[in-house]
Amino acid sequence: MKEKEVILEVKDLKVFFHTYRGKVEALNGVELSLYKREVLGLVGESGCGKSVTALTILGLLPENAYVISGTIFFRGEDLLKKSREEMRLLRADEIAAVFQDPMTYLNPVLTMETQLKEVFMLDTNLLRKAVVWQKNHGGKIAFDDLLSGKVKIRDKSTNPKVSKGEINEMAKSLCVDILRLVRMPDPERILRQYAFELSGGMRQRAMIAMALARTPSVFIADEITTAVDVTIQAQILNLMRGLRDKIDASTLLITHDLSVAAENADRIAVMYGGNVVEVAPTVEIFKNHLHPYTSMLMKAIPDVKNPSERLEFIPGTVPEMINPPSGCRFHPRCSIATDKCAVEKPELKRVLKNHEVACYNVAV
Amino acid sequence: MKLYEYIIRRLILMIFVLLGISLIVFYLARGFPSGIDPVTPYIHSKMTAEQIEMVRKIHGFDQPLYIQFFYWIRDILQGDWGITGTWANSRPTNVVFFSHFPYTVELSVAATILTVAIGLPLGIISALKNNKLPDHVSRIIALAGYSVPAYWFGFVLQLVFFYYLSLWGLPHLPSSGASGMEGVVSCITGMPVLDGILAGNLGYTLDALAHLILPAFSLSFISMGFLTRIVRAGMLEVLRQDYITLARSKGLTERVVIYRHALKNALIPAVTLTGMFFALLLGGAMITEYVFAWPGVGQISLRAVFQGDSNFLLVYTLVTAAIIVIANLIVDVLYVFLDPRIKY
Amino acid sequence: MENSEVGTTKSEWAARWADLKYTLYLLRKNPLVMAGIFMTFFFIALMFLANYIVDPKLANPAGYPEFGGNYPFQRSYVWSKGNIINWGPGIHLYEGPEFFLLGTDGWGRDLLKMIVLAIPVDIENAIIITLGAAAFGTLLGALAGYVGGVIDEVVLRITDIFLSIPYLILALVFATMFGRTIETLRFSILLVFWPTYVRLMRGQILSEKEKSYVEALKALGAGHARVLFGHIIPNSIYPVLVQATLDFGSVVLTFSALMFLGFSPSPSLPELGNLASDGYFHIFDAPWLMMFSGLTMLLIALAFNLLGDGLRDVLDPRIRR
Amino acid sequence: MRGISTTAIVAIIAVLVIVAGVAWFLTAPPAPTKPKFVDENKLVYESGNTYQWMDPHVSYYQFDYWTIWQSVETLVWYERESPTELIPWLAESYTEINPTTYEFKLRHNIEFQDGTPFNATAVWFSLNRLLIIDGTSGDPVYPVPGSQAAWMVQQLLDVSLSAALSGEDQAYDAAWVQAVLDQNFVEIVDDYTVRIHIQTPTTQFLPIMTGPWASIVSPSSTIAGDYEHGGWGTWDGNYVTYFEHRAGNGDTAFNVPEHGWKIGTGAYYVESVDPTTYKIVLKAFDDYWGGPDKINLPPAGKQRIETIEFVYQPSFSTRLLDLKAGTATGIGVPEVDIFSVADRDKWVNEGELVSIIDGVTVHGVFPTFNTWWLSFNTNVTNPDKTFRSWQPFADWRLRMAAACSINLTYANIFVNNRLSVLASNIIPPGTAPEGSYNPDVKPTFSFNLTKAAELIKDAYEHPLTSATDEMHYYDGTDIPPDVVDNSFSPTNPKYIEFYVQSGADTFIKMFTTMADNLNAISRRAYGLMWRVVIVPGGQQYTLASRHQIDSYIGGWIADYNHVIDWLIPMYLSSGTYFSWNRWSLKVLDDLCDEAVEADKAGDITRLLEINDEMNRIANEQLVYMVWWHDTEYYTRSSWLKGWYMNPVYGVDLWSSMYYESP
Repeated sequence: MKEKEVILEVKDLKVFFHTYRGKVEALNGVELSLYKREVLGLVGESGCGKSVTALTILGLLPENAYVISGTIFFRGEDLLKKSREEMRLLRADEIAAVFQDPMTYLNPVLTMETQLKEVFMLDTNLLRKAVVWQKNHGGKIAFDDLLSGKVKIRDKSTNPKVSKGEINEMAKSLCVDILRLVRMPDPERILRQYAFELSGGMRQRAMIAMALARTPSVFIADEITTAVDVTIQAQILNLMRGLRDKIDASTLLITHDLSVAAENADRIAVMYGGNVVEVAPTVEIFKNHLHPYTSMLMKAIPDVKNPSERLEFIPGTVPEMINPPSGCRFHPRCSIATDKCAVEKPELKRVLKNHEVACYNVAV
Repeated sequence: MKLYEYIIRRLILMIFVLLGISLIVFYLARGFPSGIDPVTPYIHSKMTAEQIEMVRKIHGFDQPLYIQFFYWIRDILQGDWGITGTWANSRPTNVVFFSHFPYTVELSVAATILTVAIGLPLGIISALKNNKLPDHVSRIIALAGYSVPAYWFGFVLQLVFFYYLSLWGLPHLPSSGASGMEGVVSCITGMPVLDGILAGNLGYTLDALAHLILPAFSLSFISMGFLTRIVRAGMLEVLRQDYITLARSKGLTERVVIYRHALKNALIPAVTLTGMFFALLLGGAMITEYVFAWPGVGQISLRAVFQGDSNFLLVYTLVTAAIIVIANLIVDVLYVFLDPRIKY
Repeated sequence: MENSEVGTTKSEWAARWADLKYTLYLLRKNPLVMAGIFMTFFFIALMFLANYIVDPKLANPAGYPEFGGNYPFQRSYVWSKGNIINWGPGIHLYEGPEFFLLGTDGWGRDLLKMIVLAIPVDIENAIIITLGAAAFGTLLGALAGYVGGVIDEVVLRITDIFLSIPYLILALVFATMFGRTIETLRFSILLVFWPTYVRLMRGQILSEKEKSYVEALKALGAGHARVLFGHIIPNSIYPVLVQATLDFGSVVLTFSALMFLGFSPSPSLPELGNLASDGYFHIFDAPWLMMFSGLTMLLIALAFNLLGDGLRDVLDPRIRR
Repeated sequence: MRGISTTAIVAIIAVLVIVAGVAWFLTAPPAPTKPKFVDENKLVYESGNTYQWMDPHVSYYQFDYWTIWQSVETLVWYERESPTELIPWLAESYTEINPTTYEFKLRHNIEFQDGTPFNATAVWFSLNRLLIIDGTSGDPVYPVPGSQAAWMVQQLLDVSLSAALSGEDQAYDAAWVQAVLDQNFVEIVDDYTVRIHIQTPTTQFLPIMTGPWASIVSPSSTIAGDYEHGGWGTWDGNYVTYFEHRAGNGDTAFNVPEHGWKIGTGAYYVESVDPTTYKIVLKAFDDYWGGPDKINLPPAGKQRIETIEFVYQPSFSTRLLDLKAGTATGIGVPEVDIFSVADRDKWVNEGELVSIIDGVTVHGVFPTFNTWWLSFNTNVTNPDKTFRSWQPFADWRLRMAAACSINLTYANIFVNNRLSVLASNIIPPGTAPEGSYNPDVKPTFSFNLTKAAELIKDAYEHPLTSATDEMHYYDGTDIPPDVVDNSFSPTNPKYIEFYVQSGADTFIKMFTTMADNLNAISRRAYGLMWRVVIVPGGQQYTLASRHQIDSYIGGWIADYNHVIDWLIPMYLSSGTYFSWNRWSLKVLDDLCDEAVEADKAGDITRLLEINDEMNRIANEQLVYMVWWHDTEYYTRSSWLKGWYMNPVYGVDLWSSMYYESP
């Protein structure tokens, strides 16, 4: 398995929140690297900092959050050094995100059309050229054509003069396409509807469509399956998989559900208490998991072969982030912890080929 | 429940509310020695005692109070709104009322426009710059807005923009009144500015506008405070919402995020408030109209109070209350169009 | 609630106390509300001290022994020469034994002293009116909300009626009918302000009624009165407080507005609206009179509005989260 | 319809029933129609004015007349039916022995309110007291010599003894008192006969003797009051010492009879005066003689009003409330507010003032002998009394420009609501003698902005730099040519100020219009700026009397209804207003003398000719811009019967009035 090129690399990322009740150390030193065209599953209990990591990458942290240290390299540029405008542009056509609860994440008073079309409107240049292309070649541009690059208009040439009406037309038709692409029935009707008129799955698809519309190169899926019931989950995951083949994007799949990660991810990074504790290819991590926390997680998965066996649960609770345990944040709950663990924080170090662990007491 | 059912229900309730109001005011205005004899305005020099008695009989002024009330309701329903002594003798109340109403309408419209034009941006700014200097500044302006005594503010405006400017021979605004050129153009709508425009008389229009500025501003400065506060609260609430995060994550510009995604949600309560203010202003801003000698219903109603002219007061309260109630209703109905989630 | 002893258990009150402390902590972090608190304290203090700072006898224009109270008209609307403010031409500049920082009013009384004397009058009345309105409205609202049914409807309609009567007209008509006395004014303003509290309290009660602890109390057989006054009202009193603080400003303004419109019991009574109405007839030749009395009103109202605004923010559950 | 909850309807009906029930129980008994003041047989007059001097020999203000007239009387007074015709009053009869001597036979058994008998001594005392109190009652902040009533009588005597007429301040010492007494103005023939000696014979002698200044007061009470108030110890019984005190202490405050004052013979005596609330209470004097044939009492069988209260109530709306509530019998209504009492449409269209308030009558409108004019002052001085080189209104062009800048007809209709009569000159209609008012004498100005512009332009191009003949230094010496400098330009801007008293909304509106029109012409182009300055009432006169202002709006009520009374103060270089404005037109002075001569000789036709001539000259010279003659109206309860007013003083007199259901 040859080395792939890294597209997104997070190094020693520390993010703190200032709240009325005190300082919350949400991330302390997250190490993460996302390869091109891979799916990286980011797994961990809720509150361990998965979403914060995502927001930090997107540059959408709330006002009361502060990045203490670290770097996020995207194509060799540090995102944390970029201005707000640059970040916006980046979000506009490189990094897209889908969030967990589609009800609250869709604007209640705007129609789907408004919310979807505005995404295309970000790049009127593209639309213009698409319109021109249609005029010249006749026929009709579908969104797939843009994806598959069948239509060569992704260049920075000067934008031709096209009437507003035509641009709107173009955007509208693209919206319809993209809704088809995410397998929405009767797109025209959907476009006229409001969020609260759609079912959970549809909302989720709509949101995916919005993310997709930018044809991003990094795709952050934050708990996209939690809010919807199991059947819809399946559909959505299939959809994602299908899309993965279509668009040439690497995905950061954030979930608290190991099985979801197992099905979809090439590699899995396990997070605990604001740290990445173990990173390895999916198969590897299931076969031979080294970090005690990971192994506990594994035990917590129901086994179809002998269901009689009662599930293990992890003793203790997720650490309070306001004054977290010193050293390795897992040591209060760890079975094999030593005095050292309580003192200093273990670094994430490579123990096997493409298998990294942050623990002192792993026997390789 | 269907929308029209809802409206009908509200209208029926309105009738009872109006009944209650007129009962209270009726009792207050007619039930006391210091109230003037309601028959007075009907009397003119040529009348004989018998004729006066006749009037009393017709309108039931000779009956006990609670019976008078029903006489009065009957008259109202028959479209006989009584005669008022306020401002002009022996005039049908509705004539007097509606001859002064246009002035109030003009003032209210101007004031509301100003309110929105100033209050909305202030609210948005202070929400976006939450707890930073601009926020504190605009909040203090807003607070000052609804802490300021209306007549005092009016007076300060007069002092500065009329007296001191004219003292220095600079172009200045008129201190009071609705127009300095009465009877120059024919009265069509009764609103000086509009009449001026309709008559195509630029001088008159400008003069009317000049008269309008100070009272309108002093009114709007007061209502502006409330609007700013509610817009700010709304914006803060909305900006915390997840869909704003999504909008941002879509890479939309801040302008789009705020004006398309945030504002539309934040505006809903603001619309209620503005509607209510407009209604209240239509009821006549007594003190401001008094200070600026603006010939609106507010000022006459004040005169009516001082003259104890019950006939006018009754009609005035009834009409203005009706305006307020209907405005409420309209605002509630507006919700349906503003917020797709709401259904009646 | 494991112990069967029903009622305000210690823990409940402890919780309230903790909540209160947290509130105070939040207050300290908010500059505007701090400003409000300081101003409010200033005025309240002044309210108690005024009559010791300034001799109330001075409100009586003859209280200037050195002038023997003669020719009071000659010292009317005086502006001291050498005062930093220059009101422009036409102002009667006074060179005499005493210096009037804010000039004098029509009786030749030192305006500054009159304002100091006026502050208690206004604040006292405002307090009486606000408390009256709040208490009455709260009780009625609580009753309506808790009992519900026909009583609720009746109360609601009545508040409807009162809320739709144009602002001031009710107070004015009432004051006209019952003559120009302080009591009349108080009552007529109270008439305007009570309905808001009914609405507010009713809403609170309705939401509070549904909470589980009420069910629990009922289950444990607590009497209605006890549930209502011991638990529900204390738990839902905050918004009423905020509303009262916010109303206070407008009550002051309304009260002085009625005075200004000529409902004052006596033209020489030192009261802000009264001073202003004296100045209203001289706004161009003696601007200071209306200017400073109005400014004081503005400051009082501003103080309480700042306080109320801050309180509202601080008590806002979204922030307290 | 399912939409409406039945409980709601039930509830609402319940509400209505309840409220109706409440109304039923609370229904007040039918309003008692009788106002409070009728039961108390009291007359309460509320106004925004305050008394200024309560002393009849001092006061010179219309509002004071109102109070004084209720309590003091004069030797002659007006016939009630035809209120400009004179009848003997306290005097039984009078005879003109020769043009400078009149003999008055006094009525017997008339008593002062303090019980002392009315006799020749009282007359001697009173009239001399008036002369002694010569202009010494001036405002201590701004001493105004001669502003007071004394000059009215002094003009008939040796004017050198009058600060007002001679222009020089008097040394008010014992010698001066003696000099005044030596004029022997009042000669006591016997207890009930006096001879009055004047030095300038005139037909206006009797009218002058009707003024409040000429009222007869009880020596004992007056002296007692003054001694107590002035803290002069005890009186030695010698009138001269009293007069010396009075004169020497003239600059001290005057007696405010807080605990009442029974000095007159009139129908009411002053029970109390409250200097803190300005409230004046008058009580009926039971032994009042009632005037000749009791004409000053209510008709037989009617009960006279027991108490009169003058209440100071600055807020008009409060006054209106009280009037309506039946606690005030009459109220003062400012012109701007008259139409919240009366019907404007009826007035403007049909010319009758009709009250729109139940049980209230508006009497009027009545013409009064009152003229409003805009004065143009010359010889303006700086506050330090040095001559000011900027003398705008010494220049006829600027006077005319100002006069042409407003349309008086329009202003009187739309701003003043037709409440006045436009004037062609200062003489009001109805002034005695017959024909004094001559409408043919027309003003020389009319609304014309282009003319104003031309005049100002001319004044800008050829500024007046040399003193004109009517200009001289404060001390009267002539001004050399190079002192006056009326040049102005944008680089060297100048102001012209109109002084107007606060609350006079009509005038303020008119002045603002004038200033706007004039500024539009001259502010940018020529650097000449016009502005309106609003001052507390009366202050414009004070400033004018100190020659510190360019112009002010002046209003004057005739002291007594006679043309000479207008010509002297308005046109004589030493006359009140003329001297304030520092005008001295030789020709007018001469004509004044002629007029006085003609008047002495009783040659009325000549007098009228001169009068017209003077008005014509004044109009040409534009010494004033005369605006209009005022009118009066009175807002009183309809219960007040037997109502009448005296046009000369513009006051209504209540001693003969009574209450009766309207």
